[in-house]
Amino acid sequence: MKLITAIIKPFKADDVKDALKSAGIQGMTVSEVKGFGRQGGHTETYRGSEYAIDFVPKMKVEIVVDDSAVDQVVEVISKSAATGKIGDGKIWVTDVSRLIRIRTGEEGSDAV
Amino acid sequence: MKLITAIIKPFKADDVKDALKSAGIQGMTVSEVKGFGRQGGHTETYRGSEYAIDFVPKMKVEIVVDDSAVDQVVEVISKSAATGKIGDGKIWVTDVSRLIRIRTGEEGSDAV
Amino acid sequence: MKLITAIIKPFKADDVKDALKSAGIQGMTVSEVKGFGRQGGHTETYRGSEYAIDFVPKMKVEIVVDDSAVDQVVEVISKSAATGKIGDGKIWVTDVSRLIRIRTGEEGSDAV
Amino acid sequence: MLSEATIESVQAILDNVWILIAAVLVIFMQAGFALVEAGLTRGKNVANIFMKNLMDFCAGTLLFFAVGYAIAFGGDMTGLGAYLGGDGWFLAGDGIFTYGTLDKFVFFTFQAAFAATAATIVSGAMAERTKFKSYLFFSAVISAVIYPIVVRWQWGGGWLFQLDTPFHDFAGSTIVHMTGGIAAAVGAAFLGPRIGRYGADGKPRAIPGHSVPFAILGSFILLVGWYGFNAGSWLGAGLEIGAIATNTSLAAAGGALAATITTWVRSGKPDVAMAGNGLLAGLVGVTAGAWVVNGLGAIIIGLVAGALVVYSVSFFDKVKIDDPVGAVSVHGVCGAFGTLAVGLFSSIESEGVVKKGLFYGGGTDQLISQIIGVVAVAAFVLVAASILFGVLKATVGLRVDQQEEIEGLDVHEHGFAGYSNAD
Amino acid sequence: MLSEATIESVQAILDNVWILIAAVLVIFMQAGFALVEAGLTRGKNVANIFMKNLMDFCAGTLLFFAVGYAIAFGGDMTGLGAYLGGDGWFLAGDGIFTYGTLDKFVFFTFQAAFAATAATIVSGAMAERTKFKSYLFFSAVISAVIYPIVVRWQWGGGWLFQLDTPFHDFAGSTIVHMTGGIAAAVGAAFLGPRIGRYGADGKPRAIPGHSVPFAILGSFILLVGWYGFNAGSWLGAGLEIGAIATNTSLAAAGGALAATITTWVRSGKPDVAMAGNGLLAGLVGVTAGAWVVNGLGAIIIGLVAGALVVYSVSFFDKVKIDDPVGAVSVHGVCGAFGTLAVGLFSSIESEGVVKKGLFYGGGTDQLISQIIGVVAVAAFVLVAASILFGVLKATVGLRVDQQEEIEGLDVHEHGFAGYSNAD
Amino acid sequence: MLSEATIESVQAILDNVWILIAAVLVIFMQAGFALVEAGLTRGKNVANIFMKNLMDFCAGTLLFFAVGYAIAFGGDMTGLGAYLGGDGWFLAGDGIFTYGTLDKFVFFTFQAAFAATAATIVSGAMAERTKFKSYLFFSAVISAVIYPIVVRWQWGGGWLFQLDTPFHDFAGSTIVHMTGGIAAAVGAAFLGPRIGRYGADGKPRAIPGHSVPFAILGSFILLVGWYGFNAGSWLGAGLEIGAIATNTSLAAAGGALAATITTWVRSGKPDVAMAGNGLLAGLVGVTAGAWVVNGLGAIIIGLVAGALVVYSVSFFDKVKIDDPVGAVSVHGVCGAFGTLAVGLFSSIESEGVVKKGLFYGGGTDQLISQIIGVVAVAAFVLVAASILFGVLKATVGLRVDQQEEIEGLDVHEHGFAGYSNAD
Ligand SMILES: Nc1ncnc2c1ncn2[C@@H]1O[C@H](COP(=O)(O)OP(=O)(O)O)[C@@H](O)[C@H]1O
Ligand SMILES: Nc1ncnc2c1ncn2[C@@H]1O[C@H](COP(=O)(O)OP(=O)(O)O)[C@@H](O)[C@H]1O
Ligand SMILES: Nc1ncnc2c1ncn2[C@@H]1O[C@H](COP(=O)(O)OP(=O)(O)O)[C@@H](O)[C@H]1O
Repeated sequence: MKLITAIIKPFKADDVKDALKSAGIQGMTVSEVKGFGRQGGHTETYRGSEYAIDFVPKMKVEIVVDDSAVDQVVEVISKSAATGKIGDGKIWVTDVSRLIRIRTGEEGSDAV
Repeated sequence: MKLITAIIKPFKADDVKDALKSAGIQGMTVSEVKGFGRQGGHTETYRGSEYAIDFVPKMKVEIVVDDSAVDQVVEVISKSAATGKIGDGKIWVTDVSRLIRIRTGEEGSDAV
Repeated sequence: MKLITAIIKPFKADDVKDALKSAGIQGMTVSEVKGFGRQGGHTETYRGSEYAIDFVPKMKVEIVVDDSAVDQVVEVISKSAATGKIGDGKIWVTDVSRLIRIRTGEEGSDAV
Repeated sequence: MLSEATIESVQAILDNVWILIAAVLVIFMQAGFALVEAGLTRGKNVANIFMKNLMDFCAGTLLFFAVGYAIAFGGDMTGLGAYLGGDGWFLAGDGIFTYGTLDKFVFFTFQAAFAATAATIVSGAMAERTKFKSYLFFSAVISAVIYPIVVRWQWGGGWLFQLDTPFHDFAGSTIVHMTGGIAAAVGAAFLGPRIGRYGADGKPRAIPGHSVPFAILGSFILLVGWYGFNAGSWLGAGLEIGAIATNTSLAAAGGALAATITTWVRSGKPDVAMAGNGLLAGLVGVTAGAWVVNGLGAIIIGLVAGALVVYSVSFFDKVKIDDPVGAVSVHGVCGAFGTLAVGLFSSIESEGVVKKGLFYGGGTDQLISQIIGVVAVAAFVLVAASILFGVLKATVGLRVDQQEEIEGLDVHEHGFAGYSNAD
Repeated sequence: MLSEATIESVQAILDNVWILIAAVLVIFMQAGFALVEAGLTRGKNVANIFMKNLMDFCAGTLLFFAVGYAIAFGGDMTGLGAYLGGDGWFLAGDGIFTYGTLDKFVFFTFQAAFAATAATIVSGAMAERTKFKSYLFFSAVISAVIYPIVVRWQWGGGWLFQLDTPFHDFAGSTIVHMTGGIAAAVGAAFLGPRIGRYGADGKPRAIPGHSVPFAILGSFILLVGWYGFNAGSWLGAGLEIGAIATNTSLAAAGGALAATITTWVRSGKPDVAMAGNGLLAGLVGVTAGAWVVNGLGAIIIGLVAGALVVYSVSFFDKVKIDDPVGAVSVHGVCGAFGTLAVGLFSSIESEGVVKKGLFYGGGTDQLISQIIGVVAVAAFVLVAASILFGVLKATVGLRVDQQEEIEGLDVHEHGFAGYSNAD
Repeated sequence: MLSEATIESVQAILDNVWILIAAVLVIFMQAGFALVEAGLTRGKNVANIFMKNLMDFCAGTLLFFAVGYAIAFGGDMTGLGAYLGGDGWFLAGDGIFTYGTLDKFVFFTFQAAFAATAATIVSGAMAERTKFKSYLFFSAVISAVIYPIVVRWQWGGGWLFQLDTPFHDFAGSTIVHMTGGIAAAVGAAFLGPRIGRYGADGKPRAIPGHSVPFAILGSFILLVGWYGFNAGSWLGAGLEIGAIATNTSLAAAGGALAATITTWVRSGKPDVAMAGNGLLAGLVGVTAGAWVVNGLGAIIIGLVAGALVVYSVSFFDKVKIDDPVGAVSVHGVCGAFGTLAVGLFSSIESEGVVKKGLFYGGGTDQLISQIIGVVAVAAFVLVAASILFGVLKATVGLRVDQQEEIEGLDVHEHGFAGYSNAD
């Protein structure tokens, strides 16, 4: 099994979710994160003093899938999250040695 | 070493923490996440218009442990997080090639 | 490629970011997490009743890098995040089988 | 001073003290409007919203002082004067108009607070997507020119006051609230809905406000201010303020209750934000008749307004006029309704001021005058606001660009976020 | 109007203006109660809490208008009339009772605001677990029947007023606050503690409120409103309001200070939320004697109340009456204390109104009457509230189900969250 | 009471009612100060900030009652009495001083609210790093001794009042605001800047406040309270309050507008938090001349103060006096400016009270007296505050330790966080 982690633009979250849904993905976990990268941040002025906001809000999407599904899921996310503008984000894939569904104790593919 | 990641119901967080504590786990990292899955969300009505809340609040628990401890920890989490109702969550395990304790620079098991 | 995950003290976040920047790291993702560990929490008194705060605020830093860069990055984080006091945090490293830049579809090192 | 005190001088001072206090209560309403608007919108625009309300007070005060007061109350009421005043710029000259025993500055303070209110009402409907610069310009024009002209027509002794049966709008359901509400509708229409407000299917999608506590706290503050708004509109200290205040309470309570029940029945759950709108709807509704209706009338007006606002909000959602706080429904629709209701529920006959309503044996005279007033003001504001927003859209532009709307007006218009969790 | 003005008419208008302003200040307290309750509870229930307070105002206004006023003040005071009024339903008829020079509508507006307060007090103790429907029903009954009956007994000229040495409760430490506080205790007891409020060991576990700023802002607003509550209870405009206001300030300050010091000594740190409770405790405490005690008495009452509330909160925690905001301690316990304190600290002798207290050479007459009043009201409210809550529990049910309590009342009772960070 | 009513008695009661209401408005300002300070600072210190403001009210009330009033107004004004009063401790004795027709308790309530204000101003500048204990001590001393002495010099009939051309400070630009502002500067200087306020390069780094809505809501509340502050300073009910209120509105509007434009021009965007400061700057500026300037003068004073505050904030940033809320600039700098402006813009000549200003043909007499007053008060407060803070720093210590400052004062000073998202 593989864990696919994607960092995307927050306002794209709904599109990505919908795309994954229609691609048959039945589960995912998302969280709010902050990103630092080429996109850069911006400087704000507060009461006359400047301060730099280096981190931009991003959304992190985590999906555990069967090895067979990885390419398709990566594909789907890339498409649905892309705006073509800098800062679209990254997707990375890591190995998962075990997956358990807490409710049933099922393991592996059955637990997805 | 392994990284055990669990997605659980927020109101179960304390139970899981206590169970892990008494199982001898000395450290963990938790964060608030949102989950999408079989449990499904709900629709809310605001000023006459409906809107769907697809994501339900979940808690993410991350624990790095020695390979030897994995089964026990998974066991403990499964037990303490289970309600038997849909949405109890997942546990997945990934390989950790290195673990360092920042304060001391200790590595591997000593760093846990 | 490798994913380096570091749990650090929040008020050290800026130092770590700056250190990584000057070490040539061009991207990272951070998020607010809560940590449980040796550092322990504290008990607060609210309206006469006590309650234990077991979790302390921490910052999670995630960086995907080429295998070659791992040691240096770990080094940099350890240095910049250390206060010598208990609770400085952990760093762990996991394998990444694929990394994609959404905007361009670039893979691997080019995507960093 | 005491040495030469007379019964009349003491009464006069009492009149002035009371109206000044009422004015302060109305000024407090600015905070209420800001909170309601902020509560029903998203956190990324909260600073912009408070800024707009702050500027409404500034523009309302300075411009109503400079020109608004003169347009509304200055000069004689004949000829063009029936439509437009023109004396007492900058409140200069002691000969300028003031009401009864009121010191001109007390009367001004009270009236200026009303002017700021009219402007602020619009802010809510245009929230989360309007360029600050354009809003500022609009706010200035409405409190300097548009609102004062409407005031002139009745409170300023103009043509609506000069009708055989004068148009009766005691505290401004039409003159203040509907004026603001119509301008709000025009503004929202010119702007178009917020990004994401309507699904691909064209169905409205809710954009929940970021803080119900702000919205209801603001509603409570508006309720408190409204006692100054209505009872202060007696423009003096008299026993009548008791009945006016009671009517205000009853209509407000009726409005909140009706909105609660209506949403409960419609969607299965009592909607808190709507209950707040209902409270305001009841208040707007009773504002025109606060003095002339009796307790029963006030309750009925409140109940109807409270139910009306719920359906009205859904209606404007359907026709794609995106009004984040329901300003058009609360102030526009219920303002018109409340004004017409005077023609039905007026229980007082007062020579040259107001006749009894249809339900109290007064026939249709008052109702007809009410219709004339509502239609005339609505038409004027519709035209004036359309021209104003049209010009703004064609020149400075009304709406912020897409990225700014998505990331929030606070950072882009004002340089930093309204909420920060910086360490 | 000016033409026929007399010294008496001006004084009468002044009386009415002042009491109307005082009424507005008391109405403002609704916002304060909502903020304190919301601040000391969790964010997932914040909308429900504001909704309850809004409904308290609605019920208080409409039902006190319909029946409450008649029960409290209507008809003659002999026979059954000493316990229950029955004239002036809907404030109809001009012959109905009003106080002194006050227009009946002004007197009503002031009294209705008090009725809403009594209901609102209960809301806090029942927070975070009560079915909205049941709360609504309860709120209606207390402001329509229970509270008016208590008012009847003293302010309405009933049997407590008819005692040889009349029971003295100037602005309502017992009549308003203890009434609310006792009902609050009954409600909390019937409901049982919130999930997680007590550990497996049975020890109380704190459930921290989500916003201290809300809690203290609310306390400030209550302080402001309290000047209307106490000084307005003179029910006219006189120089006496100065001393009443000063006593109010001193007791409030003493209460906050004592609570601060007490928590500081007890737990090593000055507890902010408790300091806010202390402020209110001092205010509740001095409400009964606001007119009859002197500055020193007010300070002592405030200090004692402020310390008392800290221990009282811990006591109710121990006996497992889960009162999230401390309403039982602040209003119930300190209300009773403040009323009894009149029997000790009264420094005024006024024929047929009040005697000097024990510490001022007045003997025990007043103290005894105070005890009678406190016990009688406490007993009545205890019984009435128990029946009411008993019936509700047996029928509609008082408490939401477990899942709802865990996920929050906002989403389940009202359809959406009180806070949203939706984009 | 009515029976023996006379025109004078009614007027006297009217005076007292008005001033009591004004006092309540000023007390409400405490909530405004708390909100502004909290909004412009970080969430981890929010409970501490509300606690400080609550304690300011307690200390201000109790200590001004015990000693402050006597120092400010007691005893005769000759000899040492021109600098320090000493009669009427605890307001005891009926012979003690009060103003005109005011009941001593009404006068006290009004004055005590002012004393609390002076203390509260300092809180903002010392926010986020001051030990609660030390703050408490400071707050007690300023409202018990330092502020009353300053009051004595003018309002108490002391030497500044006895100048041939009396120093004129109608409602306290210098006596209240500059006194607070100077003490604030001293406190901030003794404390040193917050951790992270200045970069390694020594350049100021912004520490954004956690809630703009709090900051502006607080500013609105301060605006509302200011009408009591200024118009109440007439210390009676008269027609003059109208012009005073109008000047207050105009200066406030001018101040907010000028600050908005200034920041807009300087940094390309209209700064919301600064606009709020500008509103207050205009209010502080017009406080001294609220009665003697005309509308034009009020607008100019407001505009200048609004621009001044922006540059002043940057100046204090540069000299490393870290004032999180701009209290030194708003109250200190604009307080001094507003006081001097009386010497320029006074348009009224009143024997033994005030002369016309330089721009109104009154020559330099008034201006010179204004300079004397500002310099004398500034010098006195500078010395007194330096001694006080010096002693505190050397003994209890002024500043919390580093870890506490980083983790927040709420948890360390008060035992729990101001915001909690506990389930
Ligand atoms: N090496 C990295 N490790 C982890 N996250 C990264 C890394 N580089 C970028 N990111 C994440 O991806 C986001 C987008 O990257 P950025 O370089 O800004 O634009 P792009 O995705 O177009 O290259 C960043 O905000 C950050 O959250
Ligand atoms: N494939 C997945 N990858 C990552 N997280 C998942 C995945 N499937 C489910 N989850 C997480 O687990 C939670 C529970 O899953 P769900 O399907 O709702 O119920 P159950 O755990 O009983 O199968 C989800 O809310 C989501 O956070
Ligand atoms: N086994 C673990 N797995 C995941 N995170 C851990 C683990 N142990 C500690 N942590 C994280 O590291 C933080 C610091 O650890 P702690 O034991 O408190 O101090 P130290 O880092 O000095 O050993 C914890 O707050 C927690 O967030």
